[in-house]
Amino acid sequence: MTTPDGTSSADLPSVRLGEASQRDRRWTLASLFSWVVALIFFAPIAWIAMSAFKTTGQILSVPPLFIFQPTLENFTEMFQDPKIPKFFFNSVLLSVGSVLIAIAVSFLAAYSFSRFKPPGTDFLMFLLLSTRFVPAAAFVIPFFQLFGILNFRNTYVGLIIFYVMFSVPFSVWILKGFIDGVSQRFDETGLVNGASRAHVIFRVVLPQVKPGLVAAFVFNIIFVWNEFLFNFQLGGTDTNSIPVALFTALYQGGAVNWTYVSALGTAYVLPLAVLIYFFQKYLLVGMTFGTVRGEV
Amino acid sequence: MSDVEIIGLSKDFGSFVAVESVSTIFREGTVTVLLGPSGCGKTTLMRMIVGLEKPTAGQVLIGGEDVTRVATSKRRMGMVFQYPVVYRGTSVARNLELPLIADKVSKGERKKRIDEVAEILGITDLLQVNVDKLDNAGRQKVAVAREVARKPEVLLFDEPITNVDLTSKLELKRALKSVFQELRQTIIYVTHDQTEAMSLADDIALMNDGKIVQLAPPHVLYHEPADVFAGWFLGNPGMNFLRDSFVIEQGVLTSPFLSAPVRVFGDAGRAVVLGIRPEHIGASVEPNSNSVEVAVTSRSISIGGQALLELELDGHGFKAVVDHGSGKKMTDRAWITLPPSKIFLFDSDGRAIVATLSGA
Amino acid sequence: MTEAVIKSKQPELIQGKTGKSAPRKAKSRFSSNTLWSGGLLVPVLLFFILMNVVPTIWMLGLSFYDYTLTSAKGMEFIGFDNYTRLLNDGPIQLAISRTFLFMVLAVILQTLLGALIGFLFWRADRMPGRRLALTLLFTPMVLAPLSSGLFWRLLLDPVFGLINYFISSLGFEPVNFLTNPDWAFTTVLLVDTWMWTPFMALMTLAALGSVPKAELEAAQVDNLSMWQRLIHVIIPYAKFIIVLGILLRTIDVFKTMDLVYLMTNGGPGDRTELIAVGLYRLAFQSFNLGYSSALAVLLLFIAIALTSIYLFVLNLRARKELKDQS
Amino acid sequence: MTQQGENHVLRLESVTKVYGDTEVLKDVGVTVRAGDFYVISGQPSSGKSVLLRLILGLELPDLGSINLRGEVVTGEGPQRRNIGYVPQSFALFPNKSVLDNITYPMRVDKTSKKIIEETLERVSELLNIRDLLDKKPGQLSGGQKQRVAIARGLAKETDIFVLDDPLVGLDFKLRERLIDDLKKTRAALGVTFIYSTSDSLEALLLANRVGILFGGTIMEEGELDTVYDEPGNSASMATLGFPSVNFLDGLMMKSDTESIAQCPIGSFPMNPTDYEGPVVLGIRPEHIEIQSEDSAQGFLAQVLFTEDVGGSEIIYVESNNERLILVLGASDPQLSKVRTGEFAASVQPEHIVAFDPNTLQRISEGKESSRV
Repeated sequence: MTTPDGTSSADLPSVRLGEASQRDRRWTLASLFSWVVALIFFAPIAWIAMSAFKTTGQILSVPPLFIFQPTLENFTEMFQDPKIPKFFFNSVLLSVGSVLIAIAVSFLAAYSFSRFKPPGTDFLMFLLLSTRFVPAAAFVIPFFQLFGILNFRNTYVGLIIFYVMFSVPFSVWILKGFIDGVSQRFDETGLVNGASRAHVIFRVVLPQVKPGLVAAFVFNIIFVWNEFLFNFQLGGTDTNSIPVALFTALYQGGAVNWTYVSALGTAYVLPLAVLIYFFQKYLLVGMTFGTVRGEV
Repeated sequence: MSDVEIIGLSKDFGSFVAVESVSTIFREGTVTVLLGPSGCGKTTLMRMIVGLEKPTAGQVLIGGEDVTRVATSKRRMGMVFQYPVVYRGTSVARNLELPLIADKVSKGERKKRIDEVAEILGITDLLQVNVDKLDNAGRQKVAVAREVARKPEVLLFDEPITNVDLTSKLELKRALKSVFQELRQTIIYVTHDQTEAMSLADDIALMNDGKIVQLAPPHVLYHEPADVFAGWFLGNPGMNFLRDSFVIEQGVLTSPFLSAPVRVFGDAGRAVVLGIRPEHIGASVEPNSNSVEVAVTSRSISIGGQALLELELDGHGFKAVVDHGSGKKMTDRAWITLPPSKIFLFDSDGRAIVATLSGA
Repeated sequence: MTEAVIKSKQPELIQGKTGKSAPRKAKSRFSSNTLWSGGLLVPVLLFFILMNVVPTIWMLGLSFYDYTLTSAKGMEFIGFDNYTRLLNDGPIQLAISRTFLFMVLAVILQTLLGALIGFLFWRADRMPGRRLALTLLFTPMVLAPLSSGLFWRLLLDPVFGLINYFISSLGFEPVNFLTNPDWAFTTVLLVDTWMWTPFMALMTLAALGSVPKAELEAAQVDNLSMWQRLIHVIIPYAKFIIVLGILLRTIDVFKTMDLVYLMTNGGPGDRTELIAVGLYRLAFQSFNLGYSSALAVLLLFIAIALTSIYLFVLNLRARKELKDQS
Repeated sequence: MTQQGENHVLRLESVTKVYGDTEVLKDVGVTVRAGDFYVISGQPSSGKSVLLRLILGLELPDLGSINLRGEVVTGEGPQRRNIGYVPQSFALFPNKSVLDNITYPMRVDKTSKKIIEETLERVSELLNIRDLLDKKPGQLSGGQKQRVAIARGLAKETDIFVLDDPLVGLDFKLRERLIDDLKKTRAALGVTFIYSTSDSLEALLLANRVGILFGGTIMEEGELDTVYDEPGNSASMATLGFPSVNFLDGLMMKSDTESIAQCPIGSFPMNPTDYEGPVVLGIRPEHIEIQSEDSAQGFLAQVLFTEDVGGSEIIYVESNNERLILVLGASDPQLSKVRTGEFAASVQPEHIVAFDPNTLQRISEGKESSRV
């Protein structure tokens, strides 16, 4: 039997209808208001960023200056201080280092939780989540003493280990969610075709949860990047990160050095803003520990 | 007067053309089913009519009035979606009433209409039930009732029984059929299921590749397909197409499929494809005077226990449907007869050729 | 907008129950599965024990001692004395009730405002530069609370701060927001609201995104009023994610420390002393480790209770979704 | 293969699978011969998928044994069984191209490049997906995904393939075409297919042998024709047949010489049986005949609804408060009677099968009538 030529249309890919309307941008009253709201919420940060380009006198001027001659002096001065690159280096090292380890460890655990459901899975998941809901201050004391005993204070190893644990609960939750979303049929297809479990984990499942890995990565980076209390208490001059630098600036020599604060603050906020611009679709997953998914 | 007329209606999604310059009229008081495989553009066409999709080009007219730029909520159309949509957390009656309030229908009239439509759809007992408690079939009935009660000029149905479980499908189909018999509005119904289309439609608009291939009543579509696609799509299994299997010379068609030449009346010179429906092929265990011997390659059971035979002759594979008993006896050979009056001819583009065939 | 998804367990394959008790496994189970399932958990368990179990036990242990770093007395086991002391500690109880007040006000304010903003952005789904606008809106919530605190100290400065400039240009007296006892609490509340309203807006957007498109379209075809759409179409779907957002915010407010610590350090007096700030000051300004550990244990229990509520609601939703599918 | 006279490639004996305190499968026996198109036919959630998972080794049975190609593999994992697999709902790797998806089973097996290329060529030709090889699954339509999934399942150097309800949810016409493809493919490769479906027309069109899965057990197994013509129990008759079979509650009575079955549409002489009491009578839709005008026999039926399925018409009627289904050819002259909304119908006794309502087993059948 000859198949009629015309029937090929049954096989045309389904079109995602949403995409076409995405291109159809236009101004309405709602979009105007939305922009106003967005600008209002951003205004305080914009003001700090503006201040970063002012001299001390301009920052402290009464009334505040909206129009001024911008200067890069604050930044050049800031980076001449050898401590500043060190702070940045520490922030990057601690966040990237610990988050990478945390994600590796969490991915394995999340796979186990998702696929084998070992006894106690729910309880462990619950405990993990609850650790992130305890006020940080509650744990500072035991860590302070424990790190003293282990000689971990003011060492990269100690802080990285701490931040790994800090990042694990969130990563396990989000990755388990993503792995749950990958049908077990994929694992089974691999196994039936003779693949090993390791192959299934790393070659079949891992590539499919890349968005989850990215979400977990971005958000833990933000959390570690922002973490202050433990870095302040457990770290030292060798290992302090930018938030601690900002904090100490507050108490340097009596008065606050506002040019320093705004320049450092701006340099510190910029990566965060860029991250959420590029990873906006993971924002929801991130802010809810992976318990709510969807796009905005 | 609320015919729906579409003129040159098109819709592109990027480089993909979903609907390509379709013009037609859907008559008042007629159930027109848009039938076609998934991706043929039938749903997009319907969504443009109701205004949920903006056409790339073309116009939509209701009762002669151009509504292309009119908002959906102002078009006075009703639509039943594939996914049963009910308004949550409230009773069935309230569900039917909400759009009537929006349409500013008086209280007495609202009650009258709700009772009326509930009666037709057999949901009178459910009126006070919370919709959250209903299953998909029940919810879809509520959705149908809600749209019918609004008495819009045009009623649209987008595959309304697809998401209903198998056992309720029939009941819902029956309910729709009885509703359609009551209504005098313009009804447009989208489906990919030929059975649904054949059972519910006054007219079927068969779509393929973003175009309407043929618009005709079901039996016309079945008996006079406009092209190979129509012949294949209507029918279960679809029509057999035998390419390069015959010669027409001086009004006489000769073919290894026919024991004797047949006369062709009409302009059949361009014909290259011979079409015949599996159920029209006569097949028997024993040869007779006008049969042709063929090989049986496979046999299975089909609708109503009939035997579905896969046959072969001269390298052409084709199918025939015979009754269960005789089918079982045809294990490797069979003798077939093609009634000339049931043979269709198509040109190289697959278009049907108007010609009459008859035995010598 | 993609429909928001909450992960839920796949429905188990279920058959009619049989009365008979099951015969025990007559085979060697896939022992490799057990090995894998345990083995993959080892690293996480190691970290968990080292960094969670040990500190928690440590904390629990400390809470039974009278131990102040600055005193020469050393450690003394006092049983539950720290806990009985907590029961009578006026300032701590005040801090806890203040935290709850702060929690209620902040959550209400942020939910309402966030819902409004979320709805606005939802309506403006075709606004030009939407992604950039959302980035600007969301930036406050990804800042370290500490830096927000710092930034607001500059903005709220009574002399050269931008806010007081606006206030005085409107003809009012400048306010020393952070040190004025009448203003400090409200100020901290408002700054927290600035930080976290975007979060509730985000949740609202996700919640609205979870409303099936067909339902919204049906309401459009049926010409329902905006109010009817809200009640019968939007809220039935959106409510769960909003509730989750409210719960997350509640838990988070309970943790608030850095922001307040930096802006007011709990002052003036105790006007902004939330419990997490109080705990920190107890531990690192009075160095009363035993007593502060007892308070930490208390907060741990509150956190566990809140987590339970959160997961309970999450499960309700997952179960409801399963039911809807079937 | 080990024993003389048995050429089965797969045999399950008294297999039981328990989840928690639920016996999902109990005492299941399946025998598949080399070259079979073996269809496991059963209602949704009757345990079809679990049975296939046991065959594949993805689950291990709690009791019973599984013999594959003459070897006992009861406790072996899936890696050792060498079975091709087309899972339900595609499970195409979204990050891999169609080509990489199809060749995946062979690459895992470390098949030689030459064979990979040959197999790829063959399956992509068979399933008509040559043009799609460079695409990602996300760019394909449902029907194309289905074909790629089937191609991947077949691209394995083996003789047994398991297909788990691969056509579920597809458009009607698309299924028609894929059914042809599947039959053609199995025949061309000369391999064994084990296939599950809950669609009875699909089972009828594909199978040469069927296993009827009902209530967690295989109620009957055999050649398609045999099971269709002589169903051994009501589950078999219900599962195989489109439109679905009519079941009527009846009463079997016995006199010295004969048995009589009574039901709302009449009394029928049955082949002698010792059974007396309630029975379920099964009548296939094609066996209810529309009477010619003058016949006094039969029962009156009111037409509720008719469906044109293309070439045949399904007629739903009501008679004595019983709903019945009939089927007629679209060109049957009796259709004119259907259009009037009411007609007299009858059933020849030999087309009636009586089942025990409790055990579901066949008790007896109607007597061959001496009709002219």
